[in-house]
Amino acid sequence: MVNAIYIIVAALGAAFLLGLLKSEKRGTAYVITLFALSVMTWISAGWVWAFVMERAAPVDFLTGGTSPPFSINFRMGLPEAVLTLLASLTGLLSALYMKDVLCALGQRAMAVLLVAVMALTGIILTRDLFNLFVFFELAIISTAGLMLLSEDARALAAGFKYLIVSQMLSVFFLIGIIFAYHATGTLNIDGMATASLGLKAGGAIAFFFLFIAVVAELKPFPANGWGLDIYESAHPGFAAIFSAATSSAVIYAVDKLLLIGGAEWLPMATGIGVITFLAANLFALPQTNDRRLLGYSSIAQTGLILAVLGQRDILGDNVLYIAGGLLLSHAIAKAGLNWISGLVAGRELPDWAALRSRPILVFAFVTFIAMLSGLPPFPGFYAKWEMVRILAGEGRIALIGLILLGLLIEAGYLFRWFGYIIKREVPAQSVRCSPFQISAIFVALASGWALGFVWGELSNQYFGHDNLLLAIPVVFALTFLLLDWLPAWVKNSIAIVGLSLFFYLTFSDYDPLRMIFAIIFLIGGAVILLASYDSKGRRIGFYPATMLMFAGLILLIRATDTFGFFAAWELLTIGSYFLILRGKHSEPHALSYIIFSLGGAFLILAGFALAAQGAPLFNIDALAQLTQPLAPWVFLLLAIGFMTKTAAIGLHIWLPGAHSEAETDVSPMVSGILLKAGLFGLIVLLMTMGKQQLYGVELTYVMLWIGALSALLGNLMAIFQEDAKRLLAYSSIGQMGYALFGLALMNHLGWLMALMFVINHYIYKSMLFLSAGGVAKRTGTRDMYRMGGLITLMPLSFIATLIGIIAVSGVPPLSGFGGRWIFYNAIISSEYRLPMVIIFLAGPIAFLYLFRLIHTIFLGQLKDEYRKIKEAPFWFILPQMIYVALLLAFAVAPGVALRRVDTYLNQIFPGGGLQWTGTEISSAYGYWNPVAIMIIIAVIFGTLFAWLLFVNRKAQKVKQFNIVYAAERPYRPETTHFAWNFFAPYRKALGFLVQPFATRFWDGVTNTLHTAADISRRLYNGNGQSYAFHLLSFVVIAYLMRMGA
Amino acid sequence: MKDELKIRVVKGPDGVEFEVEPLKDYYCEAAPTVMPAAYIKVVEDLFNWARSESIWILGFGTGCGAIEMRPLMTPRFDAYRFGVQWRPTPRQANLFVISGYLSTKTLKRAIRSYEQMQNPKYVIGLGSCTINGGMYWDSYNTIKRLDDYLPVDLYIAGCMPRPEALLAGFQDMKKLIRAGKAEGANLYAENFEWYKANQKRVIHDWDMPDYNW
Amino acid sequence: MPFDWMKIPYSLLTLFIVVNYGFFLNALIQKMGARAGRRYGIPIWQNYVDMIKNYGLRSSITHGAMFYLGPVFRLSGGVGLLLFVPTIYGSYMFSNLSFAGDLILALYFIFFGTLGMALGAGESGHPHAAIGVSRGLAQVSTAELPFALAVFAVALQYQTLSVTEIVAAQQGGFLQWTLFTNPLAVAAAMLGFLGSMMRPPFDVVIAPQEIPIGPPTEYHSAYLALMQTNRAIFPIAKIVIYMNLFFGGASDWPTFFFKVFLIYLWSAFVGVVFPRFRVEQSIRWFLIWAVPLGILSIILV
Amino acid sequence: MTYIALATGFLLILIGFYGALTNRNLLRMIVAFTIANSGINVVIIAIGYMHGRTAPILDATVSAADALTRVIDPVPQVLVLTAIVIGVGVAALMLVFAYKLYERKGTLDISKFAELKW
Repeated sequence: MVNAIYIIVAALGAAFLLGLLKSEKRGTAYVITLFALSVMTWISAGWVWAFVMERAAPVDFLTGGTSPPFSINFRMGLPEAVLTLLASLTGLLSALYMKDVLCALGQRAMAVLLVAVMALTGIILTRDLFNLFVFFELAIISTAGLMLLSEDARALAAGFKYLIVSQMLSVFFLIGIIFAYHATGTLNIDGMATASLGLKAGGAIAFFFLFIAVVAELKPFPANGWGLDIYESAHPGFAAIFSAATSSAVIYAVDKLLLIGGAEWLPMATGIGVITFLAANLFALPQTNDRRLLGYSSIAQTGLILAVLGQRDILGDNVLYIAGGLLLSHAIAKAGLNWISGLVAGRELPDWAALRSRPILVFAFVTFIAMLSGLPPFPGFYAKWEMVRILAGEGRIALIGLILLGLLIEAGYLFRWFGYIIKREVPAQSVRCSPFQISAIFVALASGWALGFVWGELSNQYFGHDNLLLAIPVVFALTFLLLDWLPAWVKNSIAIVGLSLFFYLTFSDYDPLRMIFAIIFLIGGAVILLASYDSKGRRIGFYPATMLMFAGLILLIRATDTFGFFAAWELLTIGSYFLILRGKHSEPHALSYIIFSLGGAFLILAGFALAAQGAPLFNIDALAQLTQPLAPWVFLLLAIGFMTKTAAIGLHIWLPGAHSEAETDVSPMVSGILLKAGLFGLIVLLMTMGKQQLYGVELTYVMLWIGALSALLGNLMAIFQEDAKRLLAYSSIGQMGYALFGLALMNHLGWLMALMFVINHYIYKSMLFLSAGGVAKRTGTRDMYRMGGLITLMPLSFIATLIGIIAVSGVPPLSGFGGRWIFYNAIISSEYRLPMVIIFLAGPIAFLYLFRLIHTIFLGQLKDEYRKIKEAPFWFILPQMIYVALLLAFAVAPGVALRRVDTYLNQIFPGGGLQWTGTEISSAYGYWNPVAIMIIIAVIFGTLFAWLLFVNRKAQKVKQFNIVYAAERPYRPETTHFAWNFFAPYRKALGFLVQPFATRFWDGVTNTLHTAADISRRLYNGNGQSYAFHLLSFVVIAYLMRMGA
Repeated sequence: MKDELKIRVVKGPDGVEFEVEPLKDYYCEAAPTVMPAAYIKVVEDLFNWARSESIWILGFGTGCGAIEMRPLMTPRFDAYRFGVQWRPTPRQANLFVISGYLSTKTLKRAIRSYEQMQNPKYVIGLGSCTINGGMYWDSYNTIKRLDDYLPVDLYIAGCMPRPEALLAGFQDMKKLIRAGKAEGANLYAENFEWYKANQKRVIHDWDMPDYNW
Repeated sequence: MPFDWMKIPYSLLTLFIVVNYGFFLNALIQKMGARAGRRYGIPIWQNYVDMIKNYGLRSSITHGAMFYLGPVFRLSGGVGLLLFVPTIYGSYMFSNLSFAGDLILALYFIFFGTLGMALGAGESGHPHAAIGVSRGLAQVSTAELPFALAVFAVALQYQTLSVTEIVAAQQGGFLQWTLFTNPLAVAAAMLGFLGSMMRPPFDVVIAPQEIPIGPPTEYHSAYLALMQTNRAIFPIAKIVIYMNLFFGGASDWPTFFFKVFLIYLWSAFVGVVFPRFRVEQSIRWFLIWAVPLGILSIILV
Repeated sequence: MTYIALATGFLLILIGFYGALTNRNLLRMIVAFTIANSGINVVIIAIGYMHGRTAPILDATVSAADALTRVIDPVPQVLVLTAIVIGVGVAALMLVFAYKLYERKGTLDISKFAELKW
């Protein structure tokens, strides 16, 4: 291996060489710069290879010919190698990226760049305190120098502010060094660590100064205004270095210092880190400038890593895996994002919509924000999981809460930004970029995915989790990224075949309960995908997202341990988010969806972590073995998490928008299929943990109430909707409420009913969404009152809707009745009376919105402009007809699906099941015979119909205005169609129940956050002196807290 | 013609423009036809008996005579005991009582309501005004002979006839129906052209299809 | 399971008896209403005549397929409701088709006709029909609630959903009737009953002059005849359920006629005494007066 | 003696910080920081000083052999040398920035350079 000193030497040598060149030889100078950076990269890469592949031991390099403390030594270990590689590679790529500006400014700029990278590698490598100081100062000086690269005139001021702060910091640093030296007699970091500096007289204060000086370089709150100014005004190429490399180097320096300070300084690191993480993320919320936003995010991320370092007492060896995962994710993502920011002309966040002209950049962006948000399959995800797991194991719950809160806020603004990119108008100035710039971004992108793979492998190796990037469904989904150039129908066929094939290959793996979900997810998904044949063109981005969602869904039911379950959960969340975001006006709704989902996911994460008690691999079934006092809390967290997905009342506000604004074939997927994921989670939870009590309150009883209220309020809200798909969406809330209620009953029949609802809801809600979507596609509106009288023009859609509403309402003979029948039998055996009353009220209300749905769309008066519209496209109708057939079949023979589940449920709830004798189904209380019902009703209906046809055979067919109109005649169909505010009396009587309390509450929360952030961030008033004052206050406060502690 | 009945050009959601002709597209254009009696006489007799014993009057008061109909619902006269009831919608009514003078404005509504009733249907002219205009014989805006516009089965003369007279009229009407002589609807269909010509002569702002189904 | 074909003629017999009794009872109640207004009222056979007249109308119009199906749904709902519940307790002959399902089937089948009728009315394109449906659905959603609660209280009380078993449990003297064993449930149900009979004060749904009789405003001739038949069957079918659940059922036809008459009389009695509620008033009325009784009955069972 | 030097050093640092925080003029701030830098240098020297010993220069008077007992610790001195160099470098850079800032806006008031904020 090459001596690590050559990394420094290469940079210094090249920098000197540049000084010798004539100023016109810029091309040569640039080549030399690149060469030097490549050499540095190559050396570091060599070391990484050595450590990873050959398992080499860390090596010390001595400089002065003697060993420390008499000389400075560099150490090259795995972390150093990775970090130097990171620093030099970022330097190299940024140099490529900044070719134009570097060549314009000449070799001096290049030399400064080389010095900057060299200083960073020095910070990483050195084991000498004073040497560290020197490299720090070099980094500061070169940073200030590189600020001059920026075209932004304000960069000057930012550089000056930075210098002010760093002047103060170097004073602290030097004080710290000299006192530390005085106390220990050495400048070697390891020497100081062995000398236990903190125990010596004045040692603590000496270390305090050292620590604070280095930590302050990480831009802790509130002493970080200067950092933001740099991010905002620096050249994006340099901002990438500053964010990715500088932060990483400084973090590593902090890590080294903590070696000296020992365990007692760890809480301080954690405290500063977490506060910074939260504050920076919070302040980022109202931010509109992209680079400043990136700055906030960088600061937040480094804060998070600092906090993780502060937990090394419990994280132990895992700290490398966790902090490393977070750090590398952060570095790659931030470098990439900063580079992209250089390609975008405007500085407002919505200006990034320009990226849409290059899908690869959008993909890069989304990769980067996923990495930052800690989503699978990137290292941050694994790191997040292990971190929370270990913290929970040690009972550091508050810290978990703060970190997850910060992550949620961060995901909030990042995904909001992504929403802008996908949905906002493309600005006039398009993306301008050179191949060099693209390749830099591309390298970041590739390394992001590669690291995802590496971390997956590591996770497999150390913790026994599966590598997500090796899971077949995920691979299948990601393949669509490569296939995106194919026409949509080809991809659609592949997707359908893939889903069906996967089911065919694995169907023997599932128990009857999972079988129902597997069929709905895989076969059900394939049926809905039939509707996607209607889309023309290539439909970029649709299939990867869809398949990712399905991958998550299928992995969810196949998961055996909590990690797999959680990973699948997040996968399906992201996949569905992308899907929902595709809708025309879905930007805000997709955002609230992802925020609620991630919030829920974090609760699940916390719940699982709490349950595992630090065990790396925790089987889901083992949830059953949890005991008081832990169990109810785990239950609570998981239940709330899952109920976020089923949109239980209070957590439901994301659903209506998300489901209604989604594309026509997406709505049935997210409603008919995705909601079941939440139910599946609840089933798993209740199956393993059963009834839990918290402070004497039975949690399933609370769920019962939530289910009942969801059913009632969901239905109530549905009846006041004017938008067909919104109506269906609210109806889903109600339906999920029923299912939740059934599950929470915790008896055999309750579960059977919930599963019946799972099946039914999939069929009829998919059908209704497709039907409503088809109508909306033809009419160009989803407002029901604008439609009317479409029955003759769209008869098949009408039939689907008719069958659908009969089934939803539970009227015999269709399958909805089976659900209601089991429901009544289930509650009769339950002792909970009050919530029953609520759910009773919900029942008839369903009729109201269902009738409204079919009446205002298909009946009543046809409008002028729709006189010539055609039936919905064939590919929309086909799945609907399949669903009609399914509904009828399921109505006649519910046993096909339910009988096996019924038997299976005996394992969980022995007894109390149904008897299946012939076609009759009976319980302990009642009986029904679906076949007989169907035949009887058909015979009665048929006879009467034939009779009426006979007696009215000569009826004159009239047209829509041939109605008695109090001796007048209708004027226009618009004024004759009674549809708008259809249930006005109901609103008068019960409208107070559907005041948007939940919406107001969540609006209040977000508004409070925004306002608080907007007011607080004015702390950063832009004045360098204020920043200096912040720094001093930070030092003083930190000191007081340290001493107080 | 009223604006809303003129041919208009509308644009469909797919951007294609086309014409909408309200009178054709929104109204049934078929002409009324003569409806034969039931093929079997016994059946027709039964029906005629039922029709006579179940007279549903359209609740539409056209003139001052309307005031004489209300007492029929009261305990004093109680027409219900004779099988006479009032229906608010012409679809379900069999008998249209033109109660007194009929202004041309109301005539249009009366025609519409009459045409919306189902065959067989009956018209009773109540009061002198329906016979010859009565005291409004020279009015500029009432019609004089109801029979010119709608096929009248029975007149109840007087100005105004009292409710007792109405009851007597209903009894006579029943006899007509039972005898199968109340075929006004078929008469109307047979002489449709003539009735329409008469109607259009007095109704100048004709803004409806020729036959209101 | 072998099907007993004799069920069919037996059921038709039940149907025949109930239709005739329904026509009779409707007229009788109408007459009683008239007498309360000091009128003589319609002849007792008037409803038959009206129905024959409606079949005898020579012309008819149709607004479309659902317009056709509306009355069919309506009458199927009535007939089905009747046949899914045993009419005479302990009689195989008049147990009808109750083997197909229990109480829940009957309860949900009530909506079959409602839904179909609403669809047919909607197809007519008449705004008044839609307004009527809107009112009707809004009102029935809360009117059914006390009934549903009471039914469930009864099911809880007897721990069964089978109508026959519920009736069986009430045998042995009138003190065994639910009326006396669970008076709260019966009170709630009987208040709900008022709402479902389309009589004052809950008949704004078919306000005759404002929205000319609401949903059926476009219906005439044979359509109307079918609906009239349903008007004879449906209240009886519904009352049969009430009778079975709350008043000990009927083990022979005279008891049946008597009990049905009395229960029917309750709605007529209230109907002639009270004026009309607006929809939101009736919703509130049910929620304030009837539903709490139902809730109490469920809790206290 | 050591304590006087130490005290002086810290006083200089404080004066420097005070000056930097109270003066809006860029040049004054730079000067203030230079003072603070001098202060820290003094502190370092003071800490490294051992009573009764001589400067760590090996020449005729101090031989390599008895250096261990006669000279003070050379490391702080070395540190100071480096620190001075770096301090000069930073000060020079700050002056360049000040100059450029003045060029841009014609003022040296730091509160006028607050476009970047929030």
